Amino acid sequence: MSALLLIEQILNGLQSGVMLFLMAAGLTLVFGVMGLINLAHGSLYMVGAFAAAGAAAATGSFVVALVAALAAAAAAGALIEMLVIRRLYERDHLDQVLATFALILILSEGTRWLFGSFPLYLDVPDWLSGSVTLPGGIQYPLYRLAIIVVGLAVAAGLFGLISRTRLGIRIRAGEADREMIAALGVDISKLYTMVFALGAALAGLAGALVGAIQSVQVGMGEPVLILAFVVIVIGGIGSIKGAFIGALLVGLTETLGGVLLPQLFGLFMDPSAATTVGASLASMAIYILMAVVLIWRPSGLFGVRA
Amino acid sequence: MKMTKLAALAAATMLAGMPAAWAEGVKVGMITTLSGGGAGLGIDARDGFMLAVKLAGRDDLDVVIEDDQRKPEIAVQLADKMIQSEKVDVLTGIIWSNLAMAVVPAAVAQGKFYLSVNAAPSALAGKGCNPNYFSVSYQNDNLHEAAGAYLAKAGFKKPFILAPNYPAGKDSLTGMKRFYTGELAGEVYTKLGQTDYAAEIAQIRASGADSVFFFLPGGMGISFMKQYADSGVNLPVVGPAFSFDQGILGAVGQAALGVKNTSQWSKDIDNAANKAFVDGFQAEYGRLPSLYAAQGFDTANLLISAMNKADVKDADAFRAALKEADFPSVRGKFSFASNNHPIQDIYVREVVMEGDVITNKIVDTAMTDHANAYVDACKM
Amino acid sequence: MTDPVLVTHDICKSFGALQASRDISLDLRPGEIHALIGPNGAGKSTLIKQIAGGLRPDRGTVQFLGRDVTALDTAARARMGLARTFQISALAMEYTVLQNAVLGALGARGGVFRFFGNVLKDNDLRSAAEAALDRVGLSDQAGTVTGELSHGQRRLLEVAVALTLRPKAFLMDEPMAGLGADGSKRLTGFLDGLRDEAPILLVEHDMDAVFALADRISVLVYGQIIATGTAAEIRENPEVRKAYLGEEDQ
Amino acid sequence: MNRETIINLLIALGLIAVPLWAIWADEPFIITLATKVAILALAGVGLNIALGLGGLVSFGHAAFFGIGGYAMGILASHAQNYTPMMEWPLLIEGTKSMPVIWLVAVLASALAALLIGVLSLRTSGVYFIMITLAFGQMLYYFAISWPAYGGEDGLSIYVRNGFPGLNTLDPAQFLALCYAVLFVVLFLSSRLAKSAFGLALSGARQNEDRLRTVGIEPFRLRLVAFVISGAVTGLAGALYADLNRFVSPTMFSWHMSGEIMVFVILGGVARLFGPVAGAALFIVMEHLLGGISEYWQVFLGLTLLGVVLFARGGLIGTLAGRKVTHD
Repeated sequence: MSALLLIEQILNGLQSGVMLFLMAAGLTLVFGVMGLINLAHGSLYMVGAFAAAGAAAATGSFVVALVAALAAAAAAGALIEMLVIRRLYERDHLDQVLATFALILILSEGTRWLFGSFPLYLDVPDWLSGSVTLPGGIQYPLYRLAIIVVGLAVAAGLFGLISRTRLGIRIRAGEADREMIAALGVDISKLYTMVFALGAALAGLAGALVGAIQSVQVGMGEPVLILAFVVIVIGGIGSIKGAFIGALLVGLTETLGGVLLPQLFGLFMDPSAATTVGASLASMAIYILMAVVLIWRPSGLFGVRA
Repeated sequence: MKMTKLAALAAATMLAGMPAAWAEGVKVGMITTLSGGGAGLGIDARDGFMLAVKLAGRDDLDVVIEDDQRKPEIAVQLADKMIQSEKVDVLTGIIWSNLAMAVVPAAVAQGKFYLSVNAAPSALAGKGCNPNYFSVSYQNDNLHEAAGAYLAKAGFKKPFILAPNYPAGKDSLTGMKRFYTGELAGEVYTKLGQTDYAAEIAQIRASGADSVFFFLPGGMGISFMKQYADSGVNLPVVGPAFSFDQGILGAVGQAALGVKNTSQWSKDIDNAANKAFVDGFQAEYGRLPSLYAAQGFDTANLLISAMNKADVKDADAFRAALKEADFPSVRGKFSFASNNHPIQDIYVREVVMEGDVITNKIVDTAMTDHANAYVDACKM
Repeated sequence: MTDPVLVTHDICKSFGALQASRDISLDLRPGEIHALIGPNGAGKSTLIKQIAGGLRPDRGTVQFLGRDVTALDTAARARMGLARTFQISALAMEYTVLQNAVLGALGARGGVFRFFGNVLKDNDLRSAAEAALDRVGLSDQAGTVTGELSHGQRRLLEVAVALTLRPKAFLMDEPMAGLGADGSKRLTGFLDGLRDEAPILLVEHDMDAVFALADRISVLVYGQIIATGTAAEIRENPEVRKAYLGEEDQ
Repeated sequence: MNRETIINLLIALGLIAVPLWAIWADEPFIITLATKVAILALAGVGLNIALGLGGLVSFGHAAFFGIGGYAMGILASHAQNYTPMMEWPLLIEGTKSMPVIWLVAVLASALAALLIGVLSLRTSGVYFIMITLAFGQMLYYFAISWPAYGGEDGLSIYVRNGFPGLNTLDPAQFLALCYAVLFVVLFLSSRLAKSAFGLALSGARQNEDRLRTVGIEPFRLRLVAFVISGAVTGLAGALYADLNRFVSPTMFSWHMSGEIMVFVILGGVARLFGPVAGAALFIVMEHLLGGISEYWQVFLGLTLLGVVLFARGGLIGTLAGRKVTHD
């Protein structure tokens, strides 16, 4: 494989990693601050994509679609938090898993009820379509570059938010000690709703951005959800930095594994068997990565020992 | 065939003690996917089927419809329910091959008829064929074979081919290569359910291919086409109809324009039955029909044609009536090969814009009177 | 004099910049109650954890019954006969008092991997458990769910479970905490008789109990033992007075 | 007799009465549904040993369910095609005998549980939930892309496997067999809960420090519990495959893990009959709601949500009140 192709594939891995980070950030924040496992996070990703597709169909503007995705996912998140999630903070993980599993069923089929059974249309806007030539002669889709830029910007913004702002201070305090933050006179239930809505908005944004180059359909959030879980477990639950590193690791492993493994096996097997074995192994690669990380560090790369 | 004998034994034992079934008319059990991600296909097949029943005005045709959730285990249990409790004569409706593999062998072994509206895996066409099993759609390999034939005919020298890493994906590439025997620029199996094809597209770009053939059903194909169109790789794309069918084109959008795809049906096939179907479907459901709807429609009409000739209780006569395929197919010519799979023409369609609707138009015929590769393997 | 049962030798432990244990050496001799006192945050709990096996010291060794147990985990030390009670009750709260005691007896006897017989009908275990409950006066509560016990009763149950282990030494982390005057007095009386069975390393804030019980007292301040001696010696020790008076100033 | 015992008896009576009625009323599908309830309940009973007694929230029990299913599928497919599984170094043939299949299913899933357990039990809490999920997904993708036994298409077995002295093709006899297995396992599991092992395992869930302090290392206990739990769920998988005469990778999917967990929680965690009540309720709902609306899963979701939020302790917890652990 040529060096250029390898660089292009690394860019692809980076791009999918950055999107995974948007998903994982919300998941890990919600866990870190509220101690909640949210299986329905993938449904918020789906809500974002559907809202974007709806808004784009109505207005024709991609920017409006992104705003709609953020708003709809944040609103859905806030609503879900107030109606359901806040009753779960004091419960054990088991109840959280079951309740949010139920939410998946409701949100998925509810969305299908509203939008019908066929995939929706959402496309890259004209001003971001086509590809650009990068230094070294790599042709790369402009939209994917834009995704990488947006993702990194959001990541930077999130780090800034957590480390610099009052909300961030409260979030960190909430992670450390719930009673302390209540004692500081912060309205904790409002804080929780905000954190949950923030996580939902990030998921919704990811859904809309990815929806433009993938398929906007019911159930689109579930594979991403599982990947996002793998990410935060690898990174260490509750750690934004861990989620970032984990997302890039998973994105790169998945992309490069799919390309390199079949070629690797091709060195000593006949091509069709190599393709099969390589592809099979590639589809398990991230889970193997996760198992290895957890065996090495049971609390993930940046997790605090429970 | 030992299998069949054993199966017949099972059927006999299971049937023992069951009371006489429905006294008159035909009871049909339709097991199809009505919820979850793949629901669109099942809904289309159901709507097409029910449209035919409605247009024929048959009140001696009773259809029980159940949702298999695209889970093979659920499909098996529903089949048990249809057979044991509903006492249906005919089963139909399954979209996915893996579900068909779970349901069909046991159902036909119990003496039921199975008419496939879509799934037609090779295992049921060759060694595992059965006189009571009819595929009204195609044999799974057909559209891929046609795509291969078209690539060869159109003079492409170096296609890059890809499909998901699961049995239907492997059948697809095998089928394609059966009729395209030239050089390949690359052959890639992707992960089932994969949504990002950047890596594969980069490989295509680097491979020096002159065309792309892909089989990526459902959301996978939508993702691939959108990303491909945006990648700046401008090689011609050929594929089976699945990723360019009416239900999906809306989601792919303009990215699909110009793509050649192979299909045994198109809404512009010029015959009376097809016109009645397309108009009737739009009037009834307010949307354009899809391939799946057409297959559902033909399936119901095949069934009705057999009902006009024989009583379903007389299995031999009914089977013979089905095999005659004496119904006006929306595809025009239609007959069954000896393994109960269609002999039909397969067209090349191009995705075009008609007004503000993206749809397909026939531009060529890839294969004429094509049957399938498993006819000889089927001994019945 | 016979050899000490339990010895720590120059134990050091730090958490980041905080040095929680500095070269701590102490011993527990047969038949004695050795009290460990010190202001809050002096590192008593950290030391107890290292002795019990929950924490590994950075440096230094722990010897129990003449054997270096520094590398052994809590369970292994417990099986050797090191019985511990917790500052905050660590009991199976859904279980009855009897079940908690039987669990202790089971740990002492071994044979956890028995999957069939009803463990509460195992006569050996049950009589060991009942005997221990009887000694602390919890017999009439045997059927009560532990979560419903009063604070004081839980402390007693902790001691009872420790008894079922037929220990060679006790590690007791503030057994008097929250007991009230009456309860403290009774427990004091009970522990007084226990020292002949096995020596006790007692961490306690209740000074009346400490001075009433302890044969020797060690004072821990900022992770360091500043004095060890009899009650009278400790009372007179100027450094100890300074440490405690200093605390009272705050 | 306390209330939970009475409820358990009522559930057991119901389990037996419903199929008897179905035979009388000639509703053979009800018998199939009852069989499904019994088998899924068995899978839940398996999970309940890890989850209820041990507090090990495994989100990957579909792995064992699937392994059990494939044990059946692989053995029976070799037997039905008359091809040996292995010729060298020793000849291993397929089989259509349920007892042999069960034994293989139990051993294979126990071995898998041992391997997964050794790695997973190093973690706890959410990490444990997620790593078990990951192992399940790993097997799922493996099953899909492994071509030898059908890949995503799965494997059809044309005739149900046999059990000495029974005609398993008769739905009623197969149901009776599944009931027998379920009740035997329920009995063993009730003994397990009261045994020395159960006392220690549940003690480890309630307070890990307590267990260490009495000299018992929780890791080995949990590992053994996880293995037993996986083996029981694997047995259920083999039966489920026989019910459907079919296996496919969906048995490995995380939805399956979720559903098994739902049975347990719906019925009542750590209750002997919890998984039975949960599986019965779930399947009845699926059956009834499926007939009402295309969007029935919305209502299923709402019901589940209602149970978690307002009926804590599941069905049996709500009916029987607080758990009584002593005798």
